Amino acid sequence: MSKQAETLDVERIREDFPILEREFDGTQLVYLDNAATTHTPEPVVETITDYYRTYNANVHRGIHQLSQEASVAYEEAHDRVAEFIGASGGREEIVFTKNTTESMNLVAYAWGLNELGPGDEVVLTEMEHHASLVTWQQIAKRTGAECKYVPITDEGRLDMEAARELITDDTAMVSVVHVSNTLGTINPVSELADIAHDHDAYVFVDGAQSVPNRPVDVEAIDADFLAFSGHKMAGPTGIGVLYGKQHILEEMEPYLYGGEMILKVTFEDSKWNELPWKYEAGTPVICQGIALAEACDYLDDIGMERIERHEADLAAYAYDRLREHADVEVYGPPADDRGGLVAFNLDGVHAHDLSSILNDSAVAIRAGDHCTQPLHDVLGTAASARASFYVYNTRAEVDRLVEAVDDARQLFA
Amino acid sequence: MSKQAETLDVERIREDFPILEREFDGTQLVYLDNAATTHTPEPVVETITDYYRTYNANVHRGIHQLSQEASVAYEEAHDRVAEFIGASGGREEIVFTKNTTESMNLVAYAWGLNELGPGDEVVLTEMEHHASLVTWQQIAKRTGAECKYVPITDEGRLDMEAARELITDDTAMVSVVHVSNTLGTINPVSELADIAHDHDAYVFVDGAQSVPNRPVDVEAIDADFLAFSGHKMAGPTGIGVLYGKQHILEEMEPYLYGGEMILKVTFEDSKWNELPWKYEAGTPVICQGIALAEACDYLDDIGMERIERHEADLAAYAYDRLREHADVEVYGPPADDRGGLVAFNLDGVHAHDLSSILNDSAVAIRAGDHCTQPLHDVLGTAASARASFYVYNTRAEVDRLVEAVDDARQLFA
Amino acid sequence: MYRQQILDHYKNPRNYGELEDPDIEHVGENPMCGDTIKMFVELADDGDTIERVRFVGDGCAISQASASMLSGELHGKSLETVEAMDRDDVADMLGVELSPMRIKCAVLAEKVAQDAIAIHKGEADPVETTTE
Amino acid sequence: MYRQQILDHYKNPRNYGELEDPDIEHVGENPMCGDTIKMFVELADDGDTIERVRFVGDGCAISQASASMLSGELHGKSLETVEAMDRDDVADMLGVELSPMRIKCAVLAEKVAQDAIAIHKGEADPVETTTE
Ligand SMILES: Cc1ncc(COP(=O)(O)O)c(C=O)c1O
Ligand SMILES: Cc1ncc(COP(=O)(O)O)c(C=O)c1O
Repeated sequence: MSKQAETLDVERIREDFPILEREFDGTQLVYLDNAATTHTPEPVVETITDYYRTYNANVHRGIHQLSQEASVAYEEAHDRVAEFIGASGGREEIVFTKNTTESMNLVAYAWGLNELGPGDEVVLTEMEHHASLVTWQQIAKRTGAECKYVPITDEGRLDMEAARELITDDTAMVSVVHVSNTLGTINPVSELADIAHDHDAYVFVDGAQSVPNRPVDVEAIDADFLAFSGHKMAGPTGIGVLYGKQHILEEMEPYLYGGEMILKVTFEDSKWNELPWKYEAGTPVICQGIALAEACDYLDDIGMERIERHEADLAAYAYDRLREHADVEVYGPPADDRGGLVAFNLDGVHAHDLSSILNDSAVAIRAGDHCTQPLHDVLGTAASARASFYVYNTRAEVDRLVEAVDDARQLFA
Repeated sequence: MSKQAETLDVERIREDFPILEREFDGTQLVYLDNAATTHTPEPVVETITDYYRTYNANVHRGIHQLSQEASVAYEEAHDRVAEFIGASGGREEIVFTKNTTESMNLVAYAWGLNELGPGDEVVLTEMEHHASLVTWQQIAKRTGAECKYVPITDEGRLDMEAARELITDDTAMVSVVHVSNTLGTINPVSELADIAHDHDAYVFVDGAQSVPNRPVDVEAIDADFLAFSGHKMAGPTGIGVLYGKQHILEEMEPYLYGGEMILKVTFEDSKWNELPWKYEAGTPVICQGIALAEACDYLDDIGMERIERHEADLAAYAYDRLREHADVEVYGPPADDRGGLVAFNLDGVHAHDLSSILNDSAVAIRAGDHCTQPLHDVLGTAASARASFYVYNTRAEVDRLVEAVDDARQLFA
Repeated sequence: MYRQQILDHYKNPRNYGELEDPDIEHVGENPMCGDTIKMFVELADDGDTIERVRFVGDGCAISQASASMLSGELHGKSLETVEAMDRDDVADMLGVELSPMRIKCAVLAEKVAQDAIAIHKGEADPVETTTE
Repeated sequence: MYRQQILDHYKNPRNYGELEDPDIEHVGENPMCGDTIKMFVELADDGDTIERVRFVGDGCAISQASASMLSGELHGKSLETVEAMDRDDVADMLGVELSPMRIKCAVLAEKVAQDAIAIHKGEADPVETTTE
């Protein structure tokens, strides 16, 4: 069953990830926690060491050679990321932050806090990650705006009829997760963008779980904003991206204040720098930005369509295998229509216990609420176990997962 | 003249920094731009590669082995940094951010935006970096508060009499740079903290140029907040620190919203996590935090008192040598009382030209306003050249600087 | 981590149930996990010795087994003794090494008992739920 | 980067000074560097050919030498020709390879001239200062 030809040359890919060789008590690691963070391939690690060993320097305004080299690499990293997501405006549409969460907060503070007010509505979905849910909820509170949530269907999809009713001329922002990190649902973001735009609302796409594993084209979606994280796409920790349409980023107020983001400062007032630097105050995430560009190269070399197919295949396989026993509930849409993860519960075994037991077999999954507590309330469970896949995972590893779940079933029988 | 016994075993230290071996057109790099960013020693680079190659994982709530290892290392990194600056409260007083600038903005947003109002005053100094100057200026604007600036004396020191007059019962915050990144002045922060506290104001110490190169004890200073950056202290880019007294951090509202910083979330409202995680929303700067702890070890192994003496020695030497010619103006206090940097101008040569010419001799300095434009207005110049030192610099390198300045003098004669 | 004894306490919790008219009653939760424990305590006439303990709860095996074992341990103890218990006592009781990520599950019951006593003594705010 | 010719233009700027009654006048600055350039242009009777150029300014050798050289180049050119100039023309004029960090210094004068023409033609807001 696990012999089917893989879409990717996984054996070769795995050579780039020495961490996958780790053994616990003689058993090789099976890493299925990729929705939390992915591992970092050698070319990206080498980009990092190369930076520190040969051209580390502060950027933008140093005239000396090291600073020139670092500046050019850092600025070009923005162009590379722009290309990766189809942002034709180039670097001016790409702001480097520290993670998806900060990218959301940037817009919530720079735009939301200034523009929202009583009577305005922010439309979210029941499957939003805390990164957008908590952020908009709190900014709405402070401005008097209101949050509405598009409900999910029994299959774990967005109820698009409800969405059409919830999005009205009062809607100022529609913030939607592209691929749910709990349900695996792939949301019709471009359709939602159309609806939002019909009502002159902006649409913010949370791409944390889509940009890493499928081709994403911001202009095809017509997203006004898109956010994602480096550490979930073979890049380093400490870097996130905010894409914004150029004219919006130009109009918006800055967010963090300080050096690099200004053009002119007096004791009385300040003028802002050009895009995207206006939003990157202080010494930026230089090495992390350059390494993220290398991660884009790495993923493009494999091919985003192929990564998407590979993940879909593993998710479908895991979905089917886990459901061989009736005591396993898998959340979200059916096998043939989901992103590369499966969240599930084994009847009578708390997800935390399950994860501990799986860990005894060196199978690494996540257990908890996956930063979607309100969604878990809707699902009627406090926690779930989640296996999530990436370019280096195999069907044989899914088999290891299923065997370990069998062990747990027996232990708790 | 350059033969004096060094305080540090610089030859041995330099072996940890392969970047210093770089040559441009056959001439070895002289890196004197350390106030902008310092280089990263091999033990820190190896901590980074070790992280990605052996225990990369998301932190805090993963039950599997990798996540446990990463979580423990990341959480202990907070303790290590707390120890480094004498914060007896441990990790609960240490928030990891992406740079000094973000640390400032965190307090300006989480405290300032909520607490400041018309009639309140924020007292800054004329030598503040844009990181604090622009931030407080803009937050004051939004809240109706007012910024006041403690002037500098002709010698480039704070006018403490003026400070005593400016800090009143209307003062809510005193934000002061510990060591000026332009003048090299070492400010009496503990005295300022006393004055501020007499008026029930908080004091925010900008430690970006002090924590890297001298012993700093937040409790001896009695600072309410202290901020600094990893990339200026042998650590990686993408990490900053905010120290805050525990009771203040407990009372303050959170800043960035999202995962990890919450305890409980419903569609309607949220409760916050405990310190310091309440202020670290989303996947944090995991690898960078762990690497910063290693940088603390590296610096402590050398010894912070010795680093301080080494820098003072180089600064005094550079100050004296540059002033051998009357056409050089060096800003700030005299040779025997300054931090490890000298900002100067050569009469008739714009600092940018000077930096370009020095670069032709592989001497890397910074030229510009060093993110202190208003201070440069006070000094009556648009820009200055700045040489700044770190643990690996030598008097011989200062000689190379002085020779290159001589070349520029001749070229422009 | 899952010794037979722990699994047994999880599957067959001791002292499970409610008390009608307890001297002390308190609920605690671990919102991250969804673990909840509600404790009921009856004191002896000296007002200091624990005579009966019951609990109800929901959550992972570690949190529930820990509550079950603790409910037995508490019997006959003075309030002060309970207040002086710490993490190590819980680890000893469970007889396993707890990974850092599971400690909160393990100590929830102990924390609920201690907070309950503090509330009973008027040393803590009675409305607040214990959260770990 | 500092060819003899550049240093010569810096030390002895050509066409330095103001014009009393220029057809076009505009100032630009590079706030990061403190470079400023003010340009004065007189047109021929056709209203399109540049007849006289003067400038005053302050700043680094690259910005000031570039302004001096450009002031000579502009003479006799049509407004359209000037509008069509780009970075490469400036680099050619200076005869050096400009590092990425110094390009803004080098092109300031050209930018001021082009913005001046745009304002003269009513294509740009006359109050704004050129900043690079
Ligand atoms: C005194 C001072 N404060 C703040 C900063 C800002 O640090 P960062 O750019 O790392 O945010 C710097 C460095 O540029 C500095 O020298
Ligand atoms: C859908 C989704 N949105 C946002 C985030 C937040 O990303 P980060 O923690 O990198 O800020 C995550 C990851 O945890 C996610 O899965």
